[in-house]
Amino acid sequence: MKIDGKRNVWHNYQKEIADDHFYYVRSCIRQNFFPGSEYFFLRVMKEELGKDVFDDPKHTTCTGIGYHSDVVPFETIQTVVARHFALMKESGYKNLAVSCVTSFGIYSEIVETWKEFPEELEKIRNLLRKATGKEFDVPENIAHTSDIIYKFKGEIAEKQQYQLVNKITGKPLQIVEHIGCHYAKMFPTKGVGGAEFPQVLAGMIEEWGGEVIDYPERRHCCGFGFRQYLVQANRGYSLANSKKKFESMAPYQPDAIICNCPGCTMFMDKWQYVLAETEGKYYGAGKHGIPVLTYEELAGLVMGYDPWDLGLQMHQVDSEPLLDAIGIDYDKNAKYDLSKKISPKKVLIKSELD
Amino acid sequence: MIDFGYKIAETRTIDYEQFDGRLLEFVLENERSFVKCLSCGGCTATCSAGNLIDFNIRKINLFLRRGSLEELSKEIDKCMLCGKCVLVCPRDINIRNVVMLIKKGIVKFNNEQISS
Amino acid sequence: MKKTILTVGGGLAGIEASKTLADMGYSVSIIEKENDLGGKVNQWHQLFPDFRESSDVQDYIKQSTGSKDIMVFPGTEIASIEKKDNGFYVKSNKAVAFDIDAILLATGFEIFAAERKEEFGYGIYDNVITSVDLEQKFRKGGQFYNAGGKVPKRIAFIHCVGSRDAKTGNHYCSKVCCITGIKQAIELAKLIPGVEIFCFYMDLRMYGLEYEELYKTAQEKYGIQFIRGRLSEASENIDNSILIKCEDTLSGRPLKMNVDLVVLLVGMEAGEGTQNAGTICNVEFGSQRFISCRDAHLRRNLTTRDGIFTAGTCTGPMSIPETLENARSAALEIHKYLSEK
Amino acid sequence: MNRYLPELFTLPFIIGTVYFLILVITRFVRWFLGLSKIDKIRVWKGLRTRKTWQSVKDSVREGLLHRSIFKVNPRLGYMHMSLAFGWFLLIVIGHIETMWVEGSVHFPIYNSIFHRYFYTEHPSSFTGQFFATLMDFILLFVLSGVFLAFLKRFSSSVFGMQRSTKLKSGDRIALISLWFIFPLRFLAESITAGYYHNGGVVSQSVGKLLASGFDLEKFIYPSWTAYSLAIGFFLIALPNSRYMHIPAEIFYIFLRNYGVKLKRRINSYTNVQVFSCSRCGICLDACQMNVAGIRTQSVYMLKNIRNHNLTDDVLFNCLLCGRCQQTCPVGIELNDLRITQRIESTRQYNSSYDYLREGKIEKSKVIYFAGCMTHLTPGIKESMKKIFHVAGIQYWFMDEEKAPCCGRPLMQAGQFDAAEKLIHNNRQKILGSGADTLVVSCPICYKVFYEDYALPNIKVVHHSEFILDLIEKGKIEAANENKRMIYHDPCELGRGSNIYDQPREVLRRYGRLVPIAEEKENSLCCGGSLSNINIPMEKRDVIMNYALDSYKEYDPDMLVTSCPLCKKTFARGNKLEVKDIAEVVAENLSDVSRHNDKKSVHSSKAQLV
Repeated sequence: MKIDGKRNVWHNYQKEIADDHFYYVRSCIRQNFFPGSEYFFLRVMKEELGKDVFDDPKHTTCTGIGYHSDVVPFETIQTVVARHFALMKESGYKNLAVSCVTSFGIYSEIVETWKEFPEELEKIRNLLRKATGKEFDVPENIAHTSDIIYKFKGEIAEKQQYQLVNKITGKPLQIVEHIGCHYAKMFPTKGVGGAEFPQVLAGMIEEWGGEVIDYPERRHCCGFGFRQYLVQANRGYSLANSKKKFESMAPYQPDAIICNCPGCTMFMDKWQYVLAETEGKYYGAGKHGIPVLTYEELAGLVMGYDPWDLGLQMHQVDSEPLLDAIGIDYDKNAKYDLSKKISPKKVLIKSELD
Repeated sequence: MIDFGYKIAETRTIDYEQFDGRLLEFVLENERSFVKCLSCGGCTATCSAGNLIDFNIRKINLFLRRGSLEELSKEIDKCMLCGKCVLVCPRDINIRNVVMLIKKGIVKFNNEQISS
Repeated sequence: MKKTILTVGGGLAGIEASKTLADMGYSVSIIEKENDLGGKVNQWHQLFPDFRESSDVQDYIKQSTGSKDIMVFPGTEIASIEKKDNGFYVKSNKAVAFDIDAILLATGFEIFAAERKEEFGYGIYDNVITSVDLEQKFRKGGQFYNAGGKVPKRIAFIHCVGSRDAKTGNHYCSKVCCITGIKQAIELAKLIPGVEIFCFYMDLRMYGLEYEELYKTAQEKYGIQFIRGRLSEASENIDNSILIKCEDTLSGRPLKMNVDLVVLLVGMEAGEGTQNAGTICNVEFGSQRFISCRDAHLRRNLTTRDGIFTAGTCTGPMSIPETLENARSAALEIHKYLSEK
Repeated sequence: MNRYLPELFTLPFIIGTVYFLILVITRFVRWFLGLSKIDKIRVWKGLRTRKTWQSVKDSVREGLLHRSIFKVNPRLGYMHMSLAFGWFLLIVIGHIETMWVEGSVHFPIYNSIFHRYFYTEHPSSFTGQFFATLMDFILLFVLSGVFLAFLKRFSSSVFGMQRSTKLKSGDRIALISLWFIFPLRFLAESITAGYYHNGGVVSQSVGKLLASGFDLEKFIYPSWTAYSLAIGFFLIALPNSRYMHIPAEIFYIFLRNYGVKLKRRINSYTNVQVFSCSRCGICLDACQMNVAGIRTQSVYMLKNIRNHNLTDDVLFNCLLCGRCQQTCPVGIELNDLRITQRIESTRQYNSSYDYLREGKIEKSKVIYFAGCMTHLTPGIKESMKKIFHVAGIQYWFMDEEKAPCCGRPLMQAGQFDAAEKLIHNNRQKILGSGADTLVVSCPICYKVFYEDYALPNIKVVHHSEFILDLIEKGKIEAANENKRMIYHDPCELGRGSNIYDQPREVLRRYGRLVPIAEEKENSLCCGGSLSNINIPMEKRDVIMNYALDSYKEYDPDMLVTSCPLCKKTFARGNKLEVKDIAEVVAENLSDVSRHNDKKSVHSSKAQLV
């Protein structure tokens, strides 16, 4: 592997990411399955980086899952998206921060469609006007939340409490990154680092001391595939895709899988359990799986947030082996303690101790 | 083991690393001309069996080269050995011998499997 | 007084045309942006379809430039051009200018930059190389190793890299890559006994005499295998070998295979040199960025501007013999033009 | 010395003879027992008929006189005859002489074999002199054969043969001892004659010559011992050598005359035939594959069968053109033997034609079956259509669109069971049509239709026969173009089906038929034969070019054949204009039929059932 070659590619795919004043749209899957990620993103953006992020209670799902499952027509989803843009206009924001790769794909696809087919844009303006009486502008900047974390990865590194380094061996952790199909495969120029050798997660991992594993099936889909998962009869296809990836990455003995897309996080995580239960196959050391984290959870860990505050107990695959490898100080018994209050950052505790 | 109501899908991908090349090797050792196949399909177009049913020498070549022995043995049985293919082949491949060798190879490797 | 011609580009076409013109009694100046004459042929090892040493052609070219009627200006490019009397006044990037009667553009081609096919991983994976790199490896000689210091057991050739590909903007066929691939595959098979070689192709275009025979020899004698399918993506395995994926289009199924070396058969592009020289000369270009012929059948060496001619691959992909023939025909066209003037 | 006790030196001979008799008789018995029940009954019933007498006659003619070899190669025939018949005479006349001397028939056999050793008095009577001299000359006759055999071994070109067969060790012992038997006998008799002043004219004069240089008494016993040893070795080696062909051939002649038939499996009758091969090598020269450098001829195949090392490469690399069978002096059924071996070799191969459907059947008196190959030579097909049309014959073109293969190519490859499935399908259709005539354009199909299809009341005709019939009945008119034509006999039609004259009869009406050496039974194979599974195309080309070059020497205007495969094969050679007989006929037909009034209509439209 020639890392310079990769850097050359990355160099060609750097996108413009807004600096401040984000209109934040939530992810259906993330807020349900990995709520800690959302909590972390908002907290870090606002409290640690001092950015203006507006979490608008009025916005809805983008209906991307329905769209990709052929139950929501294109006009409908365009109008839903147009409504979000209208809400954004109403609240005075021009930069969109999308927290889901599916949504990010949807927003990108629709904005590109409007560029290529202005008549479609006019049609949607009319539809939205008829339905809600609202007007909208196309956002000036659309960034995925990982783009934003990528942009501020240096600032995060400045506040870093833990390096992505194996505490015992002193070697960088070996981390698999998975960016999700809809992040850059549709529009390579819309992703940091492009579609073939994406940088968005790799950049974070390297910045925080880890090493990225470039395994053969790196590009492959996690297997969600919407219809493939949602129709039970098709679920075997979904599972087979994830398995293909696990088989391919297993020889590299990864310490963790970091995902860009909430859906991918879920499937990379939960299919490991299903594979263990149906085929008796474990891809991590011992009878463990490979811990699967979102990039926000990873950022939270390196910044010293409590793993259970980040919601790692919500994951199917135990994250403890990763926590131990990094050497994070955590309370084993607090994992499922519902009475536990969100703790302040470890760094604060540390400074108190000092 | 838990039954979740679905099973993992088998891959359609030809994994060349899993390739069982014994039969291919056997056929090519005894009828080298088969390496010259261009997949032009002339044989299939003229084939007496191919005009009655889906039977295809080109496909047989592929089954052989991708190690799909089960499909191959089903397929090869359809040949009537009439020899028209040999007359139209632009690369002068001795196709009838290929067919006979595949049949022979299947018997040979099946017998070996049984005895081992 | 002898009439003078300026040849832009000192590759095969430029030199052959200049030599022919000098033999006919003209005085020729060759400007070449590189320091050495000969162009791309200097990089080749053996030539298809007969495995003749490329040095034969290089020697032939060296002899050609010995004429006293040919002046060579290495490291020189054209900077501007003005119409002057019946001819042209051409300034170069150096302190030399030319007062000439006709211009011959022989600016040649550039090799497709394989990095542009990102998914093939050229420049990133150690064991993905181009056909040009392979020629250089052949020229170095010695035992053949891949980047991991291993004698390759299985090698894949990928046809049509940067040719016939809308994704790279090159819709045309580069003509010579198919036969080059087969030539190189045979060379490798000779060099590494027992190596398994696969050529992944879309169409095999064996357009020249003896080419089809060489293709057959590759199959029959060297056991080189051909899979109809275009490489979709290449990835690196933990042991540095390359996992390639394509569709085996004839069986209609995806296929994956680990290989120790991938050779990308890179095509020809109208390079920057052709773009610059052509733009300065104000000639027309075709949709594929090569210089347009005035008449694609009857006047292949004439550009859309009087007095400016072309020779060789600046008008489209050509093999070495075709380039030489095209250059000689350019010389005749120039002769005809200058005699009628 | 009791002359009824054997002398010690005769022991090798006695042991050899006994061993030989036991082995050969055992083998005969086992062969007989190995026959099928029906065949055994055939032999049993035949015993007391003229067939036995015929067999004796044939045995003398072939086993002793080697008439068939004589016909093909007189020098080779003489060699075989002098050895076999000469030796036979030595035994018979020697015995008569001993009977005469003894005046009795009761004496041990070795007395006559070693006659000169036991009866040392000078033959005074004229009869004695006569016997001695006669025996001398017979011995010389045999010796001339030995001499020739010796020459042949070292240079087969003496016999005008291209090559001789190769030997294995059992053969070598037998051959060497055979070479020695007669020279040693001559030496022993000469020494004895020299010492006792007896013997015939020749042995006595040689004996006298020897007596002048040596003390002959010392050599008498050793020389007779050597002679006895040579016979003993020969007889012991014989059953395990090629010379087993002598008894085997005689056994084969009897079985053949009694009507025993080859089955589709290896049994004792195939063994009898295999062992009957004398390895004379005549089949080697008959085989066209020589020109392509292929060494898989019948004699090698038979040797491989005997040695149990027959490979598929040898077995399947044969055109089954039948040229070897035509010339085999022993009359071994070489083609059928090879097919039997192919059946055994492919017995485990699978085949499945479940996809065959009954398909369309049309009612018609005449069926035309073009054959697979004919579809690649549309000229033949179109010519036949035109001939049918002009002759006003309604017919059903059975395989016009699609039909299974006739099955013969599978049979040639040994897969009879597979072929049976195709035959069944086609047969149903033929019978269903209610036809009385089946016209076939491809000789390969033709042979299987009449041999294996069991089509009662249906006349199977090759199109050349059919055309001749039409001409003779005046349904079509011939037009002589006066061109020089060579007719190429397709193997399956000529040697395979004995149709030599009908096509020639037809062609004589269209041009001048050039007589050639390579015609009828001696016709060449085009090289395209489907029976050869192994042969590479470039070797087929060598054979095809060899045939074409032979024909070109006669400088014909065109080469006419009556087989689509021959036509297609020769066309590839591109050296002569090649036409099928149907094309020659159709080209000379005017489309306006004399039978216009009858309105000939293609039955597929008119009589669809």
